[in-house]
Amino acid sequence: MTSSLPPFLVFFVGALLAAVTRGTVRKVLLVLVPVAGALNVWGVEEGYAWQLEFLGYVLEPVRADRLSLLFGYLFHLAAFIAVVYSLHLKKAENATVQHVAALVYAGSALGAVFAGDFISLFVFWELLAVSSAFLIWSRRGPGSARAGMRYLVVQVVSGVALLAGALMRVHETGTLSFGFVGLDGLSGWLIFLAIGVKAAFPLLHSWLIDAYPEGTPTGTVFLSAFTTKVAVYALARGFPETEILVYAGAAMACFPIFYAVIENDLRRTLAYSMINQIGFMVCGIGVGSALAINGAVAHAFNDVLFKGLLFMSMGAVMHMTGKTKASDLGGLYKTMPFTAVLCMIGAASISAVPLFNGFVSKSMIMSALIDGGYMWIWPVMLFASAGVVEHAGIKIPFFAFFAQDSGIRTREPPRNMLAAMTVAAIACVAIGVRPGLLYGLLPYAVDYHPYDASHVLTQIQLLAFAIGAIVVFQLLKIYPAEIRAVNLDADWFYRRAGARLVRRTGDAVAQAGVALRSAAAGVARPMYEGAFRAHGPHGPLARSWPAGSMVLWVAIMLAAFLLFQFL
Amino acid sequence: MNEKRSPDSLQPPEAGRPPAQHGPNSVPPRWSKRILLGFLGLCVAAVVAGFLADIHGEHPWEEVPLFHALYGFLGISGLILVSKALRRLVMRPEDYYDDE
Amino acid sequence: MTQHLPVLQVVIPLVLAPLCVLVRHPRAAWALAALGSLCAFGIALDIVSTVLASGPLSYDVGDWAPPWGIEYRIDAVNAWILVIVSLVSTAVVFFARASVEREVEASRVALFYAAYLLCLSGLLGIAATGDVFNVFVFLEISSLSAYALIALGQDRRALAAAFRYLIMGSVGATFIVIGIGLMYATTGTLNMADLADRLPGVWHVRTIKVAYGFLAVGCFLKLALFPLHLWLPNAYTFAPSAVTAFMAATATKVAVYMLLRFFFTIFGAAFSFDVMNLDMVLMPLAVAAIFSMSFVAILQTNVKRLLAYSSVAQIGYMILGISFASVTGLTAAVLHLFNHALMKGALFMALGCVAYRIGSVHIDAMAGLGKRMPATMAAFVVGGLSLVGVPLTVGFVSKWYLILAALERGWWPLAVIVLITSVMALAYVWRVIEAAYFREFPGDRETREAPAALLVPTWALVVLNVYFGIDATRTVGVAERAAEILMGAAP
Amino acid sequence: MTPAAMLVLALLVPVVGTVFVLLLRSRPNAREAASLVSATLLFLIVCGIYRTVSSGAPGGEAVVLAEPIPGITLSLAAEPLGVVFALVASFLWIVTTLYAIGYMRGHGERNQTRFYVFFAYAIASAIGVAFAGNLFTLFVFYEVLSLTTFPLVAHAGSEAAKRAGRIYLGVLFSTSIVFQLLAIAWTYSVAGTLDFRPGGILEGRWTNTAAVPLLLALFVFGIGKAAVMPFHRWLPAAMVAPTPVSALLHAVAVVKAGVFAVLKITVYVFGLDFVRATNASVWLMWAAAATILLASFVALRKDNLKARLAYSTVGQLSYIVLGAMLANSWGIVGGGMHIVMHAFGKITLFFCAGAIMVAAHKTKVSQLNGLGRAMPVTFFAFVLGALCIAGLPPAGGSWSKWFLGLGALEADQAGLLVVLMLSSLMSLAYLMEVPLKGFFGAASTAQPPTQVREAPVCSLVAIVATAVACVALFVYPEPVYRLMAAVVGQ
Repeated sequence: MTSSLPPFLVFFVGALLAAVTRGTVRKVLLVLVPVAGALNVWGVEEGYAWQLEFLGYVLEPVRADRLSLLFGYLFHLAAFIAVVYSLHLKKAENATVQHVAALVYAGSALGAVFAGDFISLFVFWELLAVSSAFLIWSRRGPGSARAGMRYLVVQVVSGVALLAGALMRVHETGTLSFGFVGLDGLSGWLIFLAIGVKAAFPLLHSWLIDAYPEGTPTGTVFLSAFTTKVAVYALARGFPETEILVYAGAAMACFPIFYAVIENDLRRTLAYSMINQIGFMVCGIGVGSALAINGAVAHAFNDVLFKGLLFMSMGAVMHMTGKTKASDLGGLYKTMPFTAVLCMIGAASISAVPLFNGFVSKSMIMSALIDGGYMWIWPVMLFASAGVVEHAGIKIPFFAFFAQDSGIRTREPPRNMLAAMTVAAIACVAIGVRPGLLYGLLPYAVDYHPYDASHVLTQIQLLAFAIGAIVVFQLLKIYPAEIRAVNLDADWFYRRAGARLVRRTGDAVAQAGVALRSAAAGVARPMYEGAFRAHGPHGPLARSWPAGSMVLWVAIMLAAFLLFQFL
Repeated sequence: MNEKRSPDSLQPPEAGRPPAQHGPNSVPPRWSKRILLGFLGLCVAAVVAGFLADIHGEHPWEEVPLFHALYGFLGISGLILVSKALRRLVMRPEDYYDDE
Repeated sequence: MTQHLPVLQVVIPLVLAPLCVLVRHPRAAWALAALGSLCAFGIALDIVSTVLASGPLSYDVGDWAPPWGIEYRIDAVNAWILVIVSLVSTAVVFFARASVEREVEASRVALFYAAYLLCLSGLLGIAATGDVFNVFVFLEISSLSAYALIALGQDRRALAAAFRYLIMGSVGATFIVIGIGLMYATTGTLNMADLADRLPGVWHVRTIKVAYGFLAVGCFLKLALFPLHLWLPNAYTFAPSAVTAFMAATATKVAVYMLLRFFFTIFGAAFSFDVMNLDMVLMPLAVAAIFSMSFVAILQTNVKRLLAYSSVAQIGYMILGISFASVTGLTAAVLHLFNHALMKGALFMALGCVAYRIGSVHIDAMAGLGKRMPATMAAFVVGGLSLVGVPLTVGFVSKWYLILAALERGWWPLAVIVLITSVMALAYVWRVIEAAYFREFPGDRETREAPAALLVPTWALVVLNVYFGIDATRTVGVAERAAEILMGAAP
Repeated sequence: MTPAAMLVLALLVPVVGTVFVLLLRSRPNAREAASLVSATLLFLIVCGIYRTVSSGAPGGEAVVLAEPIPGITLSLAAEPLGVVFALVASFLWIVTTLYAIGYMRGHGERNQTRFYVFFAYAIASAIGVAFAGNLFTLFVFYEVLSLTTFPLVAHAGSEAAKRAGRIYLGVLFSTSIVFQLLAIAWTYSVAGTLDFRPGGILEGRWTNTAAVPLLLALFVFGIGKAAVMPFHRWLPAAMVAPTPVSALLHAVAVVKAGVFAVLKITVYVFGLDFVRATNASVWLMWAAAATILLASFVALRKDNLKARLAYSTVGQLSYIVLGAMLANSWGIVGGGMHIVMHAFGKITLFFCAGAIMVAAHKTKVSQLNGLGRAMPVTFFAFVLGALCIAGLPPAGGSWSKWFLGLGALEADQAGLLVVLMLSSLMSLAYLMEVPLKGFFGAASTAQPPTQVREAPVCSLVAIVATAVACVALFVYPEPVYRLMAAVVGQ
């Protein structure tokens, strides 16, 4: 299939055009880009590769196999939904910057999943970072500016780690090809670290918590779709069956749910939820069996849909009310019923309610855990999936749309937002009802049937009683209240400790410079002054001497010379 | 930013008060009661169905009767309690980072 | 006729000098002086080409064969000095016509040129002669006329300066004659070649060592080696511009030549360095001169005085080159004799142009001159850069050899010192450049470019500065030849 | 035209151009046209030289202009590394002239004729440095470059400008005279020649190689224009100059002449094998690395935009020095490519800083809030420039960093890789703050940015041109790479 364009190119060209067009033309163009891209990538066959010679290397900017193609389809779908969702943007919302950045961002994500070598991967990896930062900055607040900057720096840390790892790898092995990497050697660990940052591994995760809630309502939808999924893809490609991933994934699935319970900002709650979901994927990749990998990528696919849907619904709330905090919201179902329903579809999906798409992929991972013999991880993940119900399944829709009436009366969001959410919701349900749609695309042949009675029933029991616990706690009024506060997380290390360290080091360097200069001056000045006393206009060496003393000097000189010779 | 930009007049009247526990009072009590009852029914149905159907566990713990129901209930209870405790450790005023 | 050239060169100015007094007319006197200089220059060029082509010349005055008669013996070393002196003299004399008219009373102009010719004659004589007593005679001729020239300066302080110069010069000359006397007493000859033959036999005699000491100190005084330079700054500062240019470019150079002649040809490098440890004396003094005087120069505000101190420092470079006691070191020293004459001649003449127009050479008075007197200041800039040792000027060539000589001996700290003092030279030159180009002209005075009569000779030297900086093959060739002769490596 | 004639012509064109600039001084438009024409001509000539060199024709015969000292000639020769530098300098001269027209007029600067004249002289000297056939010639043009840029640095004529000018000349001349000239003389006394030769001229001529590190250090520090700490003060001081000067000279011609000289000396005087065999450069790598980090820290704390860019330049120059000191093919390739990449990135940044000064009269980063919406082109160009400096796609800086990283690994100095990566991060942090404030910062109430327009169109064209070049160099860095690969003989 040589007639295909590189998938990223469609988006980059689209971005260029979006920068120079306005109004309806641009809207049409924006919608056409993912559609055209999808048609293009649909024509790409497995095994297709585009190679070129560059700087003495043979690069492979496009290499298609089942894994990358799956992510390729997914990203087109995600881009389509998110683009439609953001069609309403106006000039005051930095529409041009947002549209252009979003298309570049989506294109870079496509580039990354089709990249066949480390140089190409690095390029798209960094482009992802740079373009996405604009989606945060575009919100134009002091908070978002700083958060965006922190985000960018962390992302670039990931980028330079990848670069360093790639450099070492090419230096050690002479090959640039991006395939299985594994954890042997420093280069492997560096690449692992790079992907880990983007995948929000525990302690490397806080950029996500910090930055996503600061993005624009529309921008965060893009953000939620691409960066972490590229990381999941890269893990699946480079580190399948790496045991440490199982534990990392378990940790990722568990710790955020505690934070999610007490987080007031609903978009931040979703960000925690996101880490929790990625935890499932990472865990699956760590298990590494065909079933597990299938489950992980299927879950990534589904996560893009339902997490996108949830972010979209919260974005709609934010767009209409300007608020995202649980303590500020409530009772919106009265004026935003459609949004509320769509949000609940998303909540059901993420909670893995049967007939919704979360169920069909998450259960694959759970089964794979047992098949893989991770008997102690399975209950942990089970706990985590129950926890999802708590914060994403109940908390999000409940506090935004029901709960205590905040008194806010608003309208449904713009039609394009509703349309986008509807598309996502339909996809969630469609996959939930007909899992074969998704299974057919997975990298390995699927022989898995989620819908057997035992499975469905246990899942319903788990969910129902988990919700029951919440209900009980609510009724007993010991459920933790929504409080306006921030919760310390790993970002403290760079927002507080790191920032102080950099500031102080900078000042220390500057002061050291000054001190050094003044020390040098302290040494030089007395020397200069001494020399000046002797050599200055009135110093003995520059004065006009009377003839007598000159003659005396001559005599001394002669005496000295003779003495010197005779001694 | 948006929070800051919006004038105080848009804040709900409750916002000024110290954070109180939310009551689900945006839904009329009649409806909330019905919903709760419906939910209770679902729980019971799930338990009953669980006994009726042939539940073949993959994990040894699944041999325990009503394992999933218990695990869900206890897990979430624990989750909520631990989170409450976590608050003591990590909660800071909203403007904690504003002096950067 | 051509075999008489060595003596004619000295005699022509000597004869023309009284004529100047007789004609009394300023222009006529100038014409005579110009004639004398041109003749000397022409002869010098002829001599140097002869010497380079066919070896040393010897001329017996009055056909009295040496060692009884006076011999003029010219090899590459003093041929070179003759060229330097007569070249500078020619440039200065053309410069002097306008400059002296401005700075010296009309009634004294003829006397000025008489003294000038005498001085020239004396300097040429020192260089040309092969007889040590004759050296003393010419030294006195040149010195006495120099005192007179300096005393002609406008400023009343010129008299005092000339007086002090007279005392110091006389002390120096006396030391030299004492030294000569002691040598004569020991060896019974005054002919240089003869002395060179006989001295190795009497090395152990104390008298010779004493003679050496007197000669050394006398030469140091005449060449203004630190710390015996104290007469120089005032003499240069207060003398008429033309005189300063002439003296700075020639008098000290000839004194250096005397030193070379006495210590290398007559006593021999082996005696000077192995027995008398001359290098141990010269090197510290040279370093002190370079450093200390460069520093003094940086802090001067009178540019003429600034350059005077710079001259003392530059003499330090030559002495440093000598102290290396190697062919390369001597090459550097001999090169610098010539190169420094070119640069200092050009600089002092440029200052003469400034003095001609604005009457002052104070650094503040020169503010903004870059626009008012562009040609003059451009000349100053090129001369200054040459002084610093910027590549493609003559200054670089001599410094290059000096550094090579230092490295060759492994004395790299001396190379560093040469370089550091170059930066110091840049500092004092730059002060003038900055004042001239980057400060506003005071503006209340109507100031024009200096007349062509001054500019042409100035630029002639400037061009030479650059020419011999771009193509130093010839100068280096001569200097190497001279160095080899002095070290005894070549006849 | 023979290659030799082209070399001489390249040197002459800017100089002859100044004659026309002077003649046309009363007619600004014609005067600027003269500048532009000579710039374009020069670029075409250099392109011609590039074609000869890249076609592999033996252009190695040096043109001897003079022989000041027997055995030491003033000569020109074209080799790939010099072509890289000359191409950059000559191309950016065109762009900068265009920019300067807008800037100098927009800013109402005085003495514009003098400005263009000395600008041309500076370019001529840079070309001389690029095509220097031996160390002596390099030194000569290096010094001429210092000298001809002084009037540009002190252009404003104020006390502050003159003081800065004194620091500028003081540091550059002191280091070059005391260290560099000493090193040259030393080299001559050891090798007996000063010619640049592939493989170097020093190998096999030392009885005791313990002094080689010292000689190399004398060169590295003696080339003050490379601004390795502690001899970097002149560079921030020179920022008093008008922005086009800062842009071309202190981002491209002057500073690059320095690092270019370091590269050239490492390759053609020492020879890479010799440097490696004597371990001469190991501590210098770390001196360069320290400069990279320290300069970045200082830049982080500078509020004045041009000062920030100046310190950024200090750090970036040490990338190239580092590349040279790595003394392997990759390091040299990376260093050479970084000459180009940094040139385009930094000139874009300076252009933007100047545009902001002209259009909005702002000099401090903290004053830029909201300006980006009034000057979107300028600030977007700044983003691209910043990416280029930080070494991020889609800007050319990525590739030079790649090769420098490989070089560091090749030299078994993984620690340097860390330095390079840290520096990337820091440069990103201190540079991105500018567009961030510009685009997304809240506008100050004192001067609504709505009154601000983009800089004059001439300047804007220049800004766009260099910014686009940053991206173009990302997509198509092959010519630069090939030239540099030829330098190291691959």
